[in-house]
Amino acid sequence: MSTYVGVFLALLVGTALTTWVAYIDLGAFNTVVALVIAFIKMTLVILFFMHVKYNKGLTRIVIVAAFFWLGIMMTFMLADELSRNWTPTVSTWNTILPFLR
Amino acid sequence: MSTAISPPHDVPAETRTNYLNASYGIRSWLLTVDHKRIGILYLISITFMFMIGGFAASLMRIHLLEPQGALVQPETYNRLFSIHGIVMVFFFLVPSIPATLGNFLIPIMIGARDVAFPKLNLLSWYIFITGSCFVLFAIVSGGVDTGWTFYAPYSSTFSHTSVVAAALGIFIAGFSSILTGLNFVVTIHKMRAPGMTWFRLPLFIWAMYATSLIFILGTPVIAITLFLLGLERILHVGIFDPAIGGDPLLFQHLFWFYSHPAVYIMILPGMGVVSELIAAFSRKRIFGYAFVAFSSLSIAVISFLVWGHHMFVTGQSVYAGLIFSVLSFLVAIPSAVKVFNWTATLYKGSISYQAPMLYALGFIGLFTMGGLTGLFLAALATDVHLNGTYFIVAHFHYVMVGGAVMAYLGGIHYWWPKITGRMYPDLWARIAATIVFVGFNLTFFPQFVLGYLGMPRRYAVYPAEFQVLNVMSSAGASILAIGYGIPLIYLIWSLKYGAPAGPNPWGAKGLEWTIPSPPPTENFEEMPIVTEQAYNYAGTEEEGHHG
Amino acid sequence: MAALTAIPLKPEAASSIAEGVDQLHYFLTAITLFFTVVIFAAIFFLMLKYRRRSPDEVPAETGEHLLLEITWTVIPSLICVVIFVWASSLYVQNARPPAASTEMFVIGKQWMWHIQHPEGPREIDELHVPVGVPIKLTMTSQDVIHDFYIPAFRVKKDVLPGRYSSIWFQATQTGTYHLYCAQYCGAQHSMMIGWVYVMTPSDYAAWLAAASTNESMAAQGERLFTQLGCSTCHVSDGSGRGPTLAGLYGKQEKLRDGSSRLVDDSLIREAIVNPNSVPVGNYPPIMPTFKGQVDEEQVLQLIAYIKSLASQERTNGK
Amino acid sequence: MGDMAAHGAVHDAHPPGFAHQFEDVQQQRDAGRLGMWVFLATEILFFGGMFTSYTIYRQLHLSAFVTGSHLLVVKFGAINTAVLICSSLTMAMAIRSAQTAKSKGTIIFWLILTMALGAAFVGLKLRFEWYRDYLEAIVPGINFVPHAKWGADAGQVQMFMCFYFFMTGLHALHMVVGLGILSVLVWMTAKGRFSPEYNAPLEISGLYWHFVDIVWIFLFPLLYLIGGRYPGS
Repeated sequence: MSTYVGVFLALLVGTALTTWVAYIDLGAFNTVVALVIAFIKMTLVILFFMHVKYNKGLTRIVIVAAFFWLGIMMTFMLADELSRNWTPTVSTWNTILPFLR
Repeated sequence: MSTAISPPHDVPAETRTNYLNASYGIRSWLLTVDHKRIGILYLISITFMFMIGGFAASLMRIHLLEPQGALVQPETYNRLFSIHGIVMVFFFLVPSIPATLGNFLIPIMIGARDVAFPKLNLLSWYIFITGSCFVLFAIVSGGVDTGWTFYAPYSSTFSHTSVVAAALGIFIAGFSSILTGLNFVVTIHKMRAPGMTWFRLPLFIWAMYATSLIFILGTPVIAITLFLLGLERILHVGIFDPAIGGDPLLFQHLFWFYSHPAVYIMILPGMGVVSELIAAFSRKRIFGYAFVAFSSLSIAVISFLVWGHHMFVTGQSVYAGLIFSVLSFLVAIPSAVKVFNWTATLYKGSISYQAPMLYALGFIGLFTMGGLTGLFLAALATDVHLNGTYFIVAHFHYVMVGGAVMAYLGGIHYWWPKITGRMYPDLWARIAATIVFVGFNLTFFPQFVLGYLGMPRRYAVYPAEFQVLNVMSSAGASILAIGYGIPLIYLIWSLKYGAPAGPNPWGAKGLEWTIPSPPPTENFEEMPIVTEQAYNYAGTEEEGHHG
Repeated sequence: MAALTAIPLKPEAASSIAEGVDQLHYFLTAITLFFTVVIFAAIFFLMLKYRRRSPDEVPAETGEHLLLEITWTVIPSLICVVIFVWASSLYVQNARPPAASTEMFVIGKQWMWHIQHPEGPREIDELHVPVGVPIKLTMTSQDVIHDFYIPAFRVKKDVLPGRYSSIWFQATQTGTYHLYCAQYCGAQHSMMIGWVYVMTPSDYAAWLAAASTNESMAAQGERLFTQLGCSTCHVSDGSGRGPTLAGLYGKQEKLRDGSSRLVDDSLIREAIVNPNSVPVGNYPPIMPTFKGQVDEEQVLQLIAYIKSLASQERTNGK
Repeated sequence: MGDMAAHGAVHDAHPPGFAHQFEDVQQQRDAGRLGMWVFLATEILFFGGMFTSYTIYRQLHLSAFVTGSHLLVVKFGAINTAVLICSSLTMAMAIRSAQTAKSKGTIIFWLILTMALGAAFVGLKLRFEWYRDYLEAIVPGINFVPHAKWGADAGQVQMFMCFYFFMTGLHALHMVVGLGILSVLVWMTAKGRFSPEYNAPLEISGLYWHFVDIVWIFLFPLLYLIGGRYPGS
């Protein structure tokens, strides 16, 4: 009971905090801070409201797998999008794999 | 021990209560929650879809007899190959083995009375039927001409055909896959009989588990992708349109994030079936059981890391291309391990050449070729030349048809006595298997050459120098069609006239062969307790396995 | 038999990279044949040798063999490494055109290839190139995704709407070769084909002279530049509201966020259709988009014009 | 019922809600819980496809996405976040009440409260956000008039709004489904289906509800707060 209320209050504080921070100029870190807070809030909900703190391994494997796959999707797609305009010069290629001439 | 089992209680198979005669009437089928009946429902549905896809393929091959096109207008030809692809991929190959044999066999093989969520299982079938109806509607309401790949912006902005209905059909059918995969994962985790440890599971179960993982983790992505595509088409605004800064390559990324693993949805169950067949017809435990089991899982995982090899010539980053290329080679390794282990299983076995085994051996050969020609496409320099040509078409038909469909037919033949309680004429089955093998190679081998020569795929008309090879391919297709027609006839014939099969006509191991054919509704009269490894043909008699 | 000899088995090889790609192709074919033959032979041999001789026969277990498993995991892995390195090095070597390439421009539209030479001549579904000269094609599409494919040169690249992609090749033999669209693009996809004519340099020069009935791309671009009013801001002495374009092409240019980007065709195209995405220097973001006012062909002409200014001296105010 | 008779003798004391294919209640409960978690894994990938596309385009068109983001009202997003967090608490309380043998009335109270908060979320979204967006003509495909000051960014601002409506729309759809599930739970509770031994439907529906909450926890900063809200951002 008290755990639930504690988590609940933490979530509300997180919401207030994330909104407040948005009005402060942190440059690129605004997004980072917002996402870190969101991540913490998610972890709280999963651990306590969704009882994962008290569940066995299998549940955790499912959760980790889902986020791992989401990570695969994001990483590889971003990898393409961000490096798409790089054209390899022969010299960079030489430094990566020198034996390729 | 296995060969000598007589039906329990000496009741003739005709009169014993089983899942087929437990109740009658159309309602008892449409409202069934029995995994075996649901498997049959899927079998009928996907056979129907296979005929539609096959009909489209036949028309295409007739059309391509002449360079200028023998049969239809290019617009119609485009609809034919789109329908062929959409129906065959999403409505035949993806559900083929999982939804029919998987549904029928998973609970029995692991010693359970049913899947974990029987009602959800029935719901999956209804969702599948709903999705099929949308696609059938798309076919009759003007067809769809985007190819099964739905590349934006052609599909989102330029095509004038029923793209939304087709995409919606696939979107809906995707949820059928998701729920089926969910059901299988939970069933395999939670419903195994006492003593059925992970390493006593038949390899078919391992393969179905790996397949289910792809269902669960891949299908939602194609669902959201087609959802976005549909919205973009309906609202004329969206996120793939380059006119407002959208990236059509993002659509391809999202599409292949599912659709490359989907290739393994099609082939992994086939690998599982072949493992069962090889073991049963050489009466040996599969050589390197653990390696074959884990190769299924590693294929499932790595399959998610290689999708970019479909995009080497699209303008994807060169660096991303290099990463996707090396990972694509990685997925070849577990496939190779499987092939070697299957072949090694034959060594010092007791091999019989009944029809299912012919299909299994055909699978190994054709899958080997399909897999090895994949190396040409994982390799960047050769892919540039071969991408988008008939080489691709030949390659994936070797894997999908030579692999998945051969395994599906082999599995259907192997478990047909269990499913129906009847034997089919084995001679006809062997003839059909041989015809399929010959017809298949004649159809698709020339396409490798066509591709290397540079003939692009999805061409309604083509330069005259390619005609000879195209005629060969079409000739092979007609043989292949005969090969697929024969089993349909004798299997239906066997329902009425086939000899009663008995519980274990092949002398095979596995829980499914310990129960009567057809199985009773509850599968097992007493909960089985498993005390031995899978395929324990040579092992000592450990009783308690069946009652 | 006559029919059989008529079956072609090998595509023409007419570019500088074709031979290298073919060698890899043959290597892969050899690997495929080798393993296919080994597997088929093993299956047939084992099928015959260990056929079931009596219905009750139960063979002995052969057991596991870790060394064997490791062997047939490692050997295919090594083969794959060899293929990967070989294929990737070819690919990367072919990815960047030689500096001295002759440029030509391709616009794909449903369902034709529109090709423009910098000297002015335009072609539809035909491409005339000189033999022995590296040619770089800068390509874009007006509608859907197309794919520019010349099998005899072993080159292929998707032609995308909204951006430039490029390929290059150096023809090694004069002749006439197929040109295909290899990415499905709608009803007449299979008719979006054409011919590549590889000519001797002197023939090419003659063809070019005969075909040059209109002005060069750069001249057309200059006319557009004035017509669209670009020259009111982009004045050549650097005093205008926008950066001067003289001597700009091919340089690294500082963007407002401090990063710098190479001024190439793609960047200029972006600056024309979506100026806010490339805020150059300290200029105010007042440039309107010219999307819809210029088509892809005109964008290419503008680029050709700006490129022609590259050799001029830089006199930039800011 | 005929099929249940076959093994009914072995397991004769089944609690209500027990399905025949299971061996015991614990197996059924584990299966249900695993099933829901697996379903949520698919949901993560389902929303994930959209989040990935969003991340990529945000990278490509940052300035336009910030402009678009500033069209949204932080106040309503923040209030709705709080509303959803409250509903997560009440959902957790409903489950806890069932597990600790509280009265039917208590369980129903918490469930109804959860529904009320969920409905409030959807209501706020409809009335104060989407309807307002419609009046302001920033709904792509239906009523969208680009502001002159967006200039060349107009297309990408529209793209941001597409993401906004697709993502919040899909989320709201999940909320509505959740409200339907909650109604069924209220009905089942009223029928006395749940007990400290058997409350799996409550528990796994709770997982779903919390998941929908988590999606919003990410949607709020990503859509409303990207690039900050400070002057000059």
